[in-house]
Amino acid sequence: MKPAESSFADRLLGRVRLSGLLSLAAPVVAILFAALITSIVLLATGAPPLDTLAIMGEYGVQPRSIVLTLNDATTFYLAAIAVAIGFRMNLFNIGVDGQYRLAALIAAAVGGAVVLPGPLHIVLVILVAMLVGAGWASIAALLKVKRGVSEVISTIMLNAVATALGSWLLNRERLAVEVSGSNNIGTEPIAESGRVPGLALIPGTESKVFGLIFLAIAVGIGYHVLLNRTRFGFDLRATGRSETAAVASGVSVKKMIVMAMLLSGAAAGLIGMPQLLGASYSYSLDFPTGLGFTGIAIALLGRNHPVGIAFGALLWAFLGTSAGILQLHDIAPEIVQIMQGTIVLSVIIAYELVHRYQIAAEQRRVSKELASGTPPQAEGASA
Amino acid sequence: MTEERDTTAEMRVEQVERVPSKFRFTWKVLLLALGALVLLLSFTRFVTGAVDLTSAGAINATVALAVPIGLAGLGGLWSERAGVVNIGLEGMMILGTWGGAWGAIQFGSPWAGVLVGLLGGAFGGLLHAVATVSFGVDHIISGVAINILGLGITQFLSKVTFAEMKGGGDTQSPPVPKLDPVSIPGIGEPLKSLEEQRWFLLSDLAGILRGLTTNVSLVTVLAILLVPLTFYVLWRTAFGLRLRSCGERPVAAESLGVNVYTYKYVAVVVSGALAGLGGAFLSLVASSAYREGQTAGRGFIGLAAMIFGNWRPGGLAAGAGLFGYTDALQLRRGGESVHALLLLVAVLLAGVAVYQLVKQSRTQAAVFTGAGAVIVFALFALTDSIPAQFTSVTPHITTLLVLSLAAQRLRPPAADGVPYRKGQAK
Amino acid sequence: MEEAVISTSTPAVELEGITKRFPGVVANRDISLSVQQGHVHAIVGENGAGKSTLMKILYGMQRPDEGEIRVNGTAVGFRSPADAIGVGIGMVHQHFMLADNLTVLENVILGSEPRRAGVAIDFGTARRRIRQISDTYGLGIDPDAVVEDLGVGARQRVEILKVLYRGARILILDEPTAVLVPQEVEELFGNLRELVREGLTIIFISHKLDEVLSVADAITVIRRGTTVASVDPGDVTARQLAELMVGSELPSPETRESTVTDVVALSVRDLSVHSADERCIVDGVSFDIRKGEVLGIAGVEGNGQAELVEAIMGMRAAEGEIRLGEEDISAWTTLRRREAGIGYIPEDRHRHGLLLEAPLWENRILGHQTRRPNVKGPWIDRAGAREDTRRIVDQYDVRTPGIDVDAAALSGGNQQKLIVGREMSGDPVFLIASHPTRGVDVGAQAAIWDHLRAARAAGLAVLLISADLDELIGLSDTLKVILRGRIVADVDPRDVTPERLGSAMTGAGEAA
Amino acid sequence: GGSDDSATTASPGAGTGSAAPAATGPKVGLAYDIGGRGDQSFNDAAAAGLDKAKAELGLADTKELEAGNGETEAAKEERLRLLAQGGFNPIIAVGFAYSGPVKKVATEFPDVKFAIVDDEAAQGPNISNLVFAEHEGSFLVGAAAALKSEKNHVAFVGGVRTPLIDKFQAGFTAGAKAVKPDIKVDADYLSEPPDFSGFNDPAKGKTMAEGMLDGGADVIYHAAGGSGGGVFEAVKAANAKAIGVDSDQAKTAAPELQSVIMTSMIKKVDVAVFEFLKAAAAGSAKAGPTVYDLKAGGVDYSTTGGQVDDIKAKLDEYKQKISAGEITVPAKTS
Ligand SMILES: Nc1ncnc2c1ncn2[C@@H]1O[C@H](COP(=O)(O)OP(=O)(O)OP(=O)(O)O)[C@@H](O)[C@H]1O
Ligand SMILES: Nc1ncnc2c1ncn2[C@@H]1O[C@H](COP(=O)(O)OP(=O)(O)OP(=O)(O)O)[C@@H](O)[C@H]1O
Ligand SMILES: [Mg+2]
Ligand SMILES: [Mg+2]
Repeated sequence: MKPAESSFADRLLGRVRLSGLLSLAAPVVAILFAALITSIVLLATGAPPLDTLAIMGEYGVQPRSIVLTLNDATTFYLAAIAVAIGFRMNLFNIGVDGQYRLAALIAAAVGGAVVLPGPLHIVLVILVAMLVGAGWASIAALLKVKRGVSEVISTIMLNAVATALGSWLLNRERLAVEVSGSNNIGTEPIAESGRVPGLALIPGTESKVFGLIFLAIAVGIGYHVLLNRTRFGFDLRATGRSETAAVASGVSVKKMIVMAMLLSGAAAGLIGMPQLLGASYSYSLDFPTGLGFTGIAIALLGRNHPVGIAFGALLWAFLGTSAGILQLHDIAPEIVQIMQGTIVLSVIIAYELVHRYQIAAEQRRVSKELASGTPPQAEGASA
Repeated sequence: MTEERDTTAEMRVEQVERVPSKFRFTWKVLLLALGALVLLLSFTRFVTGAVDLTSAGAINATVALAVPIGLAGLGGLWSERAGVVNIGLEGMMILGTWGGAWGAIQFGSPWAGVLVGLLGGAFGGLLHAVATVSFGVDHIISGVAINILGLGITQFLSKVTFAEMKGGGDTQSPPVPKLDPVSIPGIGEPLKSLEEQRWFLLSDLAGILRGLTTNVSLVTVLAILLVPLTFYVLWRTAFGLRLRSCGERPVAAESLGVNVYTYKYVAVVVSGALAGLGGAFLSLVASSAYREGQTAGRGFIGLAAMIFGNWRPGGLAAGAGLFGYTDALQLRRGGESVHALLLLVAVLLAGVAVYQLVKQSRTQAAVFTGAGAVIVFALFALTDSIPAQFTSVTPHITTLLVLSLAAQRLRPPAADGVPYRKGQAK
Repeated sequence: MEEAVISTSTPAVELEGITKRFPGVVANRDISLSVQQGHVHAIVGENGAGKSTLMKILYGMQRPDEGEIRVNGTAVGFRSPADAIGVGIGMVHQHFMLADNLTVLENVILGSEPRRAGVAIDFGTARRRIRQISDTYGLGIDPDAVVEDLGVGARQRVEILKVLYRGARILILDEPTAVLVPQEVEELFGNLRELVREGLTIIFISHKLDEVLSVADAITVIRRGTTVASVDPGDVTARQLAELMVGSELPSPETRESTVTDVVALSVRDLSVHSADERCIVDGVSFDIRKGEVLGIAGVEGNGQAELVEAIMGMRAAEGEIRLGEEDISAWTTLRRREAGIGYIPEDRHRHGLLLEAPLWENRILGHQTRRPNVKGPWIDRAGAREDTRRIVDQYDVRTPGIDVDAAALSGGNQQKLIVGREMSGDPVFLIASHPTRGVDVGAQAAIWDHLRAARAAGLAVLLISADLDELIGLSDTLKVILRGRIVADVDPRDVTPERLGSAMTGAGEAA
Repeated sequence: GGSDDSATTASPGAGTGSAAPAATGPKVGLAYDIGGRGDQSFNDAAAAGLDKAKAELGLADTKELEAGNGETEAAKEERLRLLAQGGFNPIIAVGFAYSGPVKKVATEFPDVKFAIVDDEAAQGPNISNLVFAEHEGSFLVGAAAALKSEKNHVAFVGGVRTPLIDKFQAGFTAGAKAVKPDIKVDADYLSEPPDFSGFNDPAKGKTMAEGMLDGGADVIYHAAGGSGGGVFEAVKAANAKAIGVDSDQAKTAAPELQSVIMTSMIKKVDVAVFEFLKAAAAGSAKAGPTVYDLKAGGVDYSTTGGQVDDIKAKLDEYKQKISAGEITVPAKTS
């Protein structure tokens, strides 16, 4: 029998039931710790830590920065959800990166090639992106269920293949059009009808929040409902928790692998949409890259929980945005990356420490009850 | 319905049975396989005229490209054999590239660079060990964090070191002192003339031999020696047995008085050091300066090579070699060589199809594989070259192809990635 | 045991005032125990009484919160098992402590490797010593076998070999017989007697009280973490011992009147299962189970029982025909079979029965995720599932603080009761019960038997597989013996003894 | 849209520090693409132009900001905005990726002068486009390669397959073929976009160059940024010849490699930047494209080391013909 490594997977999957103040303690401790490490690095290079953090904070709350943060967070959120769907089933989809790039490219080309009435045009582009993302992910899924190829390897390899395919497609003879005088190359810009107007949500700036922020919110809700309220989600989580038990309960694991991978890929397809339909309108060489990997970090930071991921995405985006101001003050913006890495590590360490503290507290409680003569419970009655 | 039931059942067989293949990989089998491979390459080279398939240059480049991947893979092997998943190899490798260049410049010696690179990677490993072993943090989270940190730290350090040096900048170091490559004396020239005869098999052998014996860096030799050394240490020593037992069943090790934490720590730090060495190789041997982004995902590829090699040193060396070889071919004369590889793949697929039909009586599989062979052959016959964009992914596609052909019997250490805490045994 | 060595003055092991707390539970409370040299000292107690914890403390794997340990008269403070091994203590754990992927040799020498030049393992010496010990005690162990390929009996012997290899003088055996058939148990006891004759001291834990009585020189009873009695095996009966343990009567698995009807619920014809390497694991098995009938399958573990069950559940590819009532279900998915009314109490509850990291109410859904009250259409019906989980907890006496705790937090017995309750609530027409009471204490065992009997009386057809031959004989209406994947004998449970059944299972004797 | 008044005071003594004491000139902002100062490529060239301006024009203040990996256009816009709000004027954006952002931000700050390097798609009354005829310069070094090749076989290593690098390849091939129509020209790229690692992977540059050398090429031209170092190493080991790019690499490359660089295709980003700053300081910055082609001296070949002295006449003749429009160099390979 395998020893029951009980609560740990819990903590990984973000299902820790930390109570009351303690649940707040973990992230606060973590952020303080990350700030401490960052301060040490800053001090070592002669930059005043408090001032630096103050600069970042001050800049971060300006209306325009808030818009930037929200927009980046929208994209990050979708990326993290795409990754998290796989994680919940113990599928490590490193291929989100390739999936969204290919999806954005093809969706952009389709969007640029047609003109449809407003909402229809947008829906078409988004559908194409989801289909392409899911289609690309399905290769890894099929390789896994048919040939037993680990999705870790296959998605790493498929990312590279997606790059090659994208490069081949993004060519004048195929999906790309030339912009005269530009050294860039991209797809035909999507017509007005296919664009999603920004929202003037934040007062005090002209910058607009991506209209598709609502798509991200909807995806988050959908993710939550699908996983926690549906049979399908139950099967998916069951498979993630114990494949053998899932099989015995009648779940077809292969089907679940394919479904989860397809869903993850479809969600990956959405990653590029806010940018494409809300800002770039065309997929070109400077379309943002590497979001799949950012998604992994944020999914882990948010412990695969839709709300946790939202916080993770906002924090990540905030740090990224405020990196911009640091350069203006001659502080190396790389410090932000060090901060991000430290936060990921320390958040999870803090959770662990808080958890251990709880156990110790529980133990003390039992001892005390014992001393005061309360009859002990025979069965393990830990709450 | 029937279909679905079948697949579920198959899945179970794969999951539950996990029969250790009784097929033993002996020296004889290995040599036979290598011989067959050379013969096949030689045949393909002879038919297509793609001389680079077995040229000394390609083999030499193969080794150079395979070494950093292999070292990262070895790093992964050490760590995962002790039960700690190491997705932070890329970050540790990045620390190695920076450390390699900085050490070499600072102390004026490439060997000092190798050492500092090693230490840089080991530092990343230590961080990973602290997080995963002492704090019980999930291995993947920690690994991801280390990848981010590795990049951030080196960027930052470059800014405060290399940027100040002449010829350096924020994103690159000045040129580093180099190690001169070595050759086995006296055999290069004769082999070269033999190779140039373009005789079937003989010239190919000469090319391969020359590629392996001339113009090789001592660090490369060291890296290659690390493969058998790793095997020896992990499979033939008491230390190695204990280390592996921590990856298979840590509670069993604990119950016999093995200090699991210590072994995990050692394994993960060594893992980082090996990845760091791979990084140092990149900045010191494969090129002559540190550049930001120099690792270009090799840490991940190393991880893939390790899985490919079934968590064994020989297998991972084969994986790294395959990747290095195909990468060398596509980089050197992509259009021609990769096109020739199509023929090789067609022959290989046909062989597999025959094997499936005759030895395994899997008619359906054989038909599929056979059809694949025909398609690849048609592709070979009907085209002159591969679109340039696609040659760059030859190694990746080859890896996928090999993995999907080889019946999957991959078996990670049983407790790989499972957090362990002392005294939790039931 | 008659020929017990007369104890010398100092006890081999003395535990005094040992207390150990876990979060929410006091596993050991002020336990004292004295074990004489050369004795087989049995420790008995309900599940969760704290036996294993006490032994782990003695072996240095857990540190006591309070109390003192003396070995051969000297006080010791173990920081790790290495210290305990150092003073000659060896332990065979309740759950196997073996790495499946490693060879027997590697598992045995781990931590005490013979070396050449201080580094390299001296495989030759190791192999020789293992063979030698194996031969001396008749363990029949091949040092180069991979543990994964071994059956449970062989694994148990490897565990003992591990201890002997380290030259232990004090052996702790935590439920070593739980997975063994009578013949294997007999062999093991033979080995133990051999060891005692050589002056070793053995501490032995078991739930099988007749075994305890037959092998022990002294018995200590633990209840709820404290020692409640120390008795002489000559002075008590199994029944009295059980009462000491739980304060209740020893239940019996016997089924009196037959409820067998003549309606066939499940019919299996020529069922064969092949392994990946083409070996035939289940070989042309045929049988019928009627409504109200319990069909028992007896067999040494690893003779195809597990595969047979998995084939019937549709978890494993198989040839042959399986009919449930009128329907041929051979091609159905596991899910469809379950929906058609097959219940499944799996042999390994942790692997196949539970999501350990999910709350009880989600575990209630498992295997029934297409049926009311768990779901409404594609939606999970949380309220319904929770409500029904409460019902199961009440009805099946699952001892738990609530239905929101993770299944992992329950003791094994309570986990098993939850599974039984769940599988019974799908209104099954046919139930597979694989080792339904394995590792479960006497109280829970009786409850599970009662449930099985009640369901049988209500017309349920049951396929029962168990290593506990008393249970098998007592509950079954019909008994079949499986050997190397084939049904080799039909046995009448009314006039067979465990011993005769045991020899039929090993292929040694001919049963009725 | 704001203007100079919302300026937050930039910290004094900023970074590289303004050398000229006469802090009377303008405050200049420079926004780099990924890599930034010290990339020994075109970012560095822009930095050199800025440094020269600092020394000669007495700039009040300078600020250099750098792009992050895989960032969005919005981030680039914000960078430009921060500079504009900080009172920097003029502002130079280095790299075509700034095309959209410059266009957008320039309309928000009509009083600020912007320049963008390598792009003429972003046009506006306050935008100067500093573009180069890389293909013309590449033509010259292509011709030089053909003239120097003994095996009638030359090669081109591109960093990443983008339209910009394609321009280099097109010019190089045309130049070589102009000299010897039957010459063999190999060309390949190290990575495919959006994987830009091809600009930073000397190990792969070396391997590719070795393959080309083994295949018979004896002169190799690279447009592969940081991977070029690997190309030079391979060329040195094979005793062949290399051609540098962007700056005079016979001066900037690692000392032991300088000797293999027979010439470099110089793209005078520094000159363009300096000239723009000078004009801006004088209030005469011209909006719209300024094409730095051969005729304008914006691209050229270098003669450091004297290895092309013997063919200089021939090359200058081509230069002459291109400048006069007698030869039109293709800017694309296909
Ligand atoms: N590592 C642990 N952490 C928390 N509680 C534990 C731990 N180990 C045991 N316990 C608790 O201590 C009590 C005693 O457990 P122990 O394993 O000693 O029982 P046992 O007498 O061996 O039972 P069984 O007969 O089932 O093996 C149990 O109630 C269990 O809940
Ligand atoms: N690693 C652990 N972490 C926390 N609690 C644990 C752990 N291991 C065991 N426990 C506790 O042990 C109990 C379950 O363990 P176990 O199954 O050994 O108990 P048991 O009493 O021996 O059960 P059974 O009687 O069925 O054998 C629970 O009360 C659980 O809280
Ligand atoms: Mg137990
Ligand atoms: Mg126990």
